[in-house]
Amino acid sequence: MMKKFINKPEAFVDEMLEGILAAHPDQLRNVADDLRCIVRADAPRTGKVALATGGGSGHLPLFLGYVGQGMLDGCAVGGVFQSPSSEQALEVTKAIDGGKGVLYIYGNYGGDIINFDMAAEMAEMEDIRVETYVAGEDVASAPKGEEGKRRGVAGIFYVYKCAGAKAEEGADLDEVKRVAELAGANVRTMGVALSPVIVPEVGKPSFTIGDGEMEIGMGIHGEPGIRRGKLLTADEVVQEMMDQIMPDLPYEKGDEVSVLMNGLGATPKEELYVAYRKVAEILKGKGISVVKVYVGEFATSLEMTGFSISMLKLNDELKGLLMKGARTPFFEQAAL
Amino acid sequence: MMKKFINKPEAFVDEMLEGILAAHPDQLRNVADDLRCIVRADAPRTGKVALATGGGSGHLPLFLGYVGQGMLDGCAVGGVFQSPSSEQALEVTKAIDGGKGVLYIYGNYGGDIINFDMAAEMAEMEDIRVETYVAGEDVASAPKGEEGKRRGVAGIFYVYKCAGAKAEEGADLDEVKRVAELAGANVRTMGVALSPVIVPEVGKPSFTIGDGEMEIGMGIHGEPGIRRGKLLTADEVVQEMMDQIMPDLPYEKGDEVSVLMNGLGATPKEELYVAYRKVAEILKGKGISVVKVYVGEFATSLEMTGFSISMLKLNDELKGLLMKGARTPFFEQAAL
Amino acid sequence: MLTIETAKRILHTLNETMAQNQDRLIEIDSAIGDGDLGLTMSKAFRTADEQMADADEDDPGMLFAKAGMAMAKAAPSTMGSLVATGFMKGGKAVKGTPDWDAADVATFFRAFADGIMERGKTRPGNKTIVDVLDPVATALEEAAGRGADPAGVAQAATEAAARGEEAARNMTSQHGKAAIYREQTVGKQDPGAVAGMLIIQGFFSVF
Amino acid sequence: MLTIETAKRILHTLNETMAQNQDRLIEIDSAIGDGDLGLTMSKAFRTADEQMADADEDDPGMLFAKAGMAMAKAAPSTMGSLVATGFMKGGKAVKGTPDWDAADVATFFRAFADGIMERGKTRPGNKTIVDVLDPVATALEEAAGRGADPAGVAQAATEAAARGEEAARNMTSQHGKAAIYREQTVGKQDPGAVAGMLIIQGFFSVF
Ligand SMILES: Nc1ncnc2c1ncn2[C@@H]1O[C@H](COP(=O)(O)OP(=O)(O)O)[C@@H](O)[C@H]1O
Ligand SMILES: Nc1ncnc2c1ncn2[C@@H]1O[C@H](COP(=O)(O)OP(=O)(O)O)[C@@H](O)[C@H]1O
Ligand SMILES: [Mg+2]
Ligand SMILES: [Mg+2]
Ligand SMILES: [Mg+2]
Ligand SMILES: [Mg+2]
Repeated sequence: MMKKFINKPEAFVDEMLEGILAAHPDQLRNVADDLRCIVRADAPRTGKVALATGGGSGHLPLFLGYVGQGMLDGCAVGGVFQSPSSEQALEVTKAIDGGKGVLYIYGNYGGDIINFDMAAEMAEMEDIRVETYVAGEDVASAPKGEEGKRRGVAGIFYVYKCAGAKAEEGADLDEVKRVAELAGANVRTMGVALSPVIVPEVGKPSFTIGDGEMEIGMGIHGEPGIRRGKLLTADEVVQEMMDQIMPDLPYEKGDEVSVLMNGLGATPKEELYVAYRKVAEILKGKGISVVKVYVGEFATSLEMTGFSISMLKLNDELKGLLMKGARTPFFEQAAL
Repeated sequence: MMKKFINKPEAFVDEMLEGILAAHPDQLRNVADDLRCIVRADAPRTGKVALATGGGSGHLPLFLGYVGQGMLDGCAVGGVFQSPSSEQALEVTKAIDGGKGVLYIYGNYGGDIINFDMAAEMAEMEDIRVETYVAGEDVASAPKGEEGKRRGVAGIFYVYKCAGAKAEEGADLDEVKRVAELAGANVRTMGVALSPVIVPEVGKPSFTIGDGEMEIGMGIHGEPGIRRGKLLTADEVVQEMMDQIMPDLPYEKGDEVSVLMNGLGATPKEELYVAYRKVAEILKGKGISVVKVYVGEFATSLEMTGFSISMLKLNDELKGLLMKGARTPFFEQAAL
Repeated sequence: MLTIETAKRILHTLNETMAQNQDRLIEIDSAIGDGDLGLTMSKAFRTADEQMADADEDDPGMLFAKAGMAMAKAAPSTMGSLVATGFMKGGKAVKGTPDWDAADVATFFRAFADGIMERGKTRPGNKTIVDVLDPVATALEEAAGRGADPAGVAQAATEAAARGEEAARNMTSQHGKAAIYREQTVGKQDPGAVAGMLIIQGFFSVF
Repeated sequence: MLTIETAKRILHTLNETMAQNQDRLIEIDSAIGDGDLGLTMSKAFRTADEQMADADEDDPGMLFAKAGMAMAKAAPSTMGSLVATGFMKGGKAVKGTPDWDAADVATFFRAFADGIMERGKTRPGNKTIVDVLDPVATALEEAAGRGADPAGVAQAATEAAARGEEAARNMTSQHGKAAIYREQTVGKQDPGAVAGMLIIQGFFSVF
């Protein structure tokens, strides 16, 4: 049974965008007469490298929610779990380019890559320099050694944050791309899900998870994970996830990290904090210090029950950029 | 079936608090050797009126989530849907008093009133001046004319925000209380729910809502609402809620308002924006202008599916206070 | 008729009473409230008994007042805090009297009932614990006035409590979670009134 | 053998083919993907047909290129964008030729297949549409080389497509959603390969 506050399922994405534009007209606008081409209200910002992203809907705040001061300049919005079109990505690119080129940052999904690559070629034809960073940090999605095959999930937040801060400082396109790569290379994520989601136009769950079951490593579209089994205690679940995350980079004694506890949609913040308690205990035990903790919804999957843990290993540069202020309709952070 | 990330149900609240304190040690600490007595890390702030709140757990960011710069100074935390004790409220009061007195702001629930009244009396015995504002703005919980009986729900956010900003300006206790009353008198809320919640220690839903059903006006503990019926479209639900909210204050042509679209726990932000689209349309049709829109989770009920709409009618003073900056672990807003 | 030993025996009896009646109170509170009353009452009185059993205290009034403070900390629900208030106010009203007579017991319960009314901002007739405690205080005052012996005092109190609980059934809830159900509460037992009756029965069972 | 009228007829036929095969493609894509392929293919080709039917254009290459652009806009899924790329690259490769011969058709599909391989960063053997299109391009080059007539060209293409689709079944998916299932995809039809075969069948059914 689909229990959602929607009107016509096929109008879901566009009505959501109308709502977002109506709520935040001071921060966002759309271009090319297309609701799905979202840019900062003050775009283009001359003299700043512009950052664009995009991807399917159903993951708020991803992707458009990070368009704003200190983070991104524009976003091409696809249907639920669907890539935006190359033309939409191109329109966003044209609207945000401030003369210093555009960096694409999006998650490692086939459809998105194809469409953004097409957009990049078209943009080059219009003399806009485009570089691309494809984010992928879900350790459950491919083994160590095959990092290039990994899905991009909540950890992309750190890539946006650090690259966005770097661009705001006036760095050139190569520098901003270097920072995106640096952040991306130092972040790892792992998720767990307890319940499926219903895509409005489909009307029924796309997969099932039994009563009392969990799936460790599930992707944000329900991609299969590492292990399905009986729902364990919060501490056991966190331990299992951390056992996968920690050795992958690896994160080691003396490291300084930022942790992102991300709710997938229906999991209460209370539970995210119960889980963080265990993360903190594990990190303390390993001699790893935590600089900044984010707890909330940063990359969701509609009403999925579950959460993910992302960790960014910091060096001085990343730390400095992470602490910079940012202001988008979905994320505000005072400069620290 | 209880699908939650918890350890022992009876440890849920304390483990959550351990997680919160571990995640935000720069912003929060506990006092009196009691995890449930939470205050700003820099409390007491000398020369500033202190604001305290409190109430049951299970509503994050309510209540402790608004402890921070520009909002509250301390919070007494109860069990899930249970009042904190008078002693906890007293300890918080003592820890935050900066010599200019303490204003209690909490929701209109019997157990909370009794315990905060007891705490206020004990505090007066220790020569701390205490004033109280009991927030209640859920139009579904009592008819017009019996406003004093109304439950306090998400609209309390506006009371915290405006009174907190006033206190930050250095106003005295009477002035801060006046602002709390002013904000409270100008806010109205109405909610709708689609699914029940499970209190961890109870282990099963405390009430049921049938497949395909909704309850308009339900409270954040599952208190009965105005009408139960077939789940309507988002536009129809919003229209029905606005038809109750608008005439109650009333909100009229030419008014300036702020709107708070609050998810109750499991409802995706996408749907909140689909709903806001209709709110914006209705307000535009009535000639009411919207100054600042908040969309997200501000007062939840664990994993309840549903949302509430709160509206604050602004005058110059409230508008100025609303636009002031704030920074808590759960809410940041740049000064506008 | 009531010394420090009696007072401790009363707290112990009340602990047992609430433990035995836990499920009954849960059931009654579930019908028009949130069902927690059985748990909060047994927790409140277990804590009071445990903390006061070895208390180095010879003033019954102070013992009851301290028991109230222990309850307030342990069980801060509506009834937990109200009953705690009752013990604190009642105890303070008879402070300094090592061996209470019938008039002292009446003073205790008058202050107990008035304290709850003040704290709960209520009066008799609103379907609460007060509809048991207020007639009990009146009956105790009357029994003390006519010079009743301890057994007579106890009988007057328990009979008044039973009548009060019975009368409360036909009232409409005006406070707390039950008030939401308004008219639907008529004819149903008030959980707080039942708890009040149990307190009176336990208290006077030691005489 | 292929003029602007033929090109429009081809687009119309492909629109019908994809509408008829919508459920079949959904089913095949559901087994190792997300099940949307039937919808995106029918949408892509319906849009192309509708927008090109009355197009004021007499160059078949340009018509196909524009059809590709229309598809890219209407159906930006993996296959929607890849097939769009194929039509754009193929069309541009034969631009300026009002009546195509067999060699032009071969050039079109070579550019079509290469364009998809470049865009998808793939090559034959990875269980994709390319495993149909690459052998089709080779077969067309061979048929053109031996001077086959239109019917012979069509037969060579459709047979190569069927063989390619068949061969793809035994491969392991390396791209997109299906790649997640790796070994489990062996023995199953590749949705993109089936869609590619349908394109070839529809395209050459007009000759
Ligand atoms: N304001 C009040 N004054 C006196 N008694 C009250 C008041 N509100 C509630 N009660 C009593 O408390 C009982 C419910 O207690 P309890 O279950 O602890 O409440 P809650 O679960 O709402 O905290 C009611 O049956 C009633 O007798
Ligand atoms: N990188 C690629 N290169 C070529 N073909 C691909 C590639 N990735 C996927 N495909 C083809 O696309 C088909 C799936 O298309 P589609 O359903 O549109 O994908 P999605 O739903 O993931 O966007 C696959 O069966 C395969 O034939
Ligand atoms: Mg109760
Ligand atoms: Mg209760
Ligand atoms: Mg697919
Ligand atoms: Mg798809």
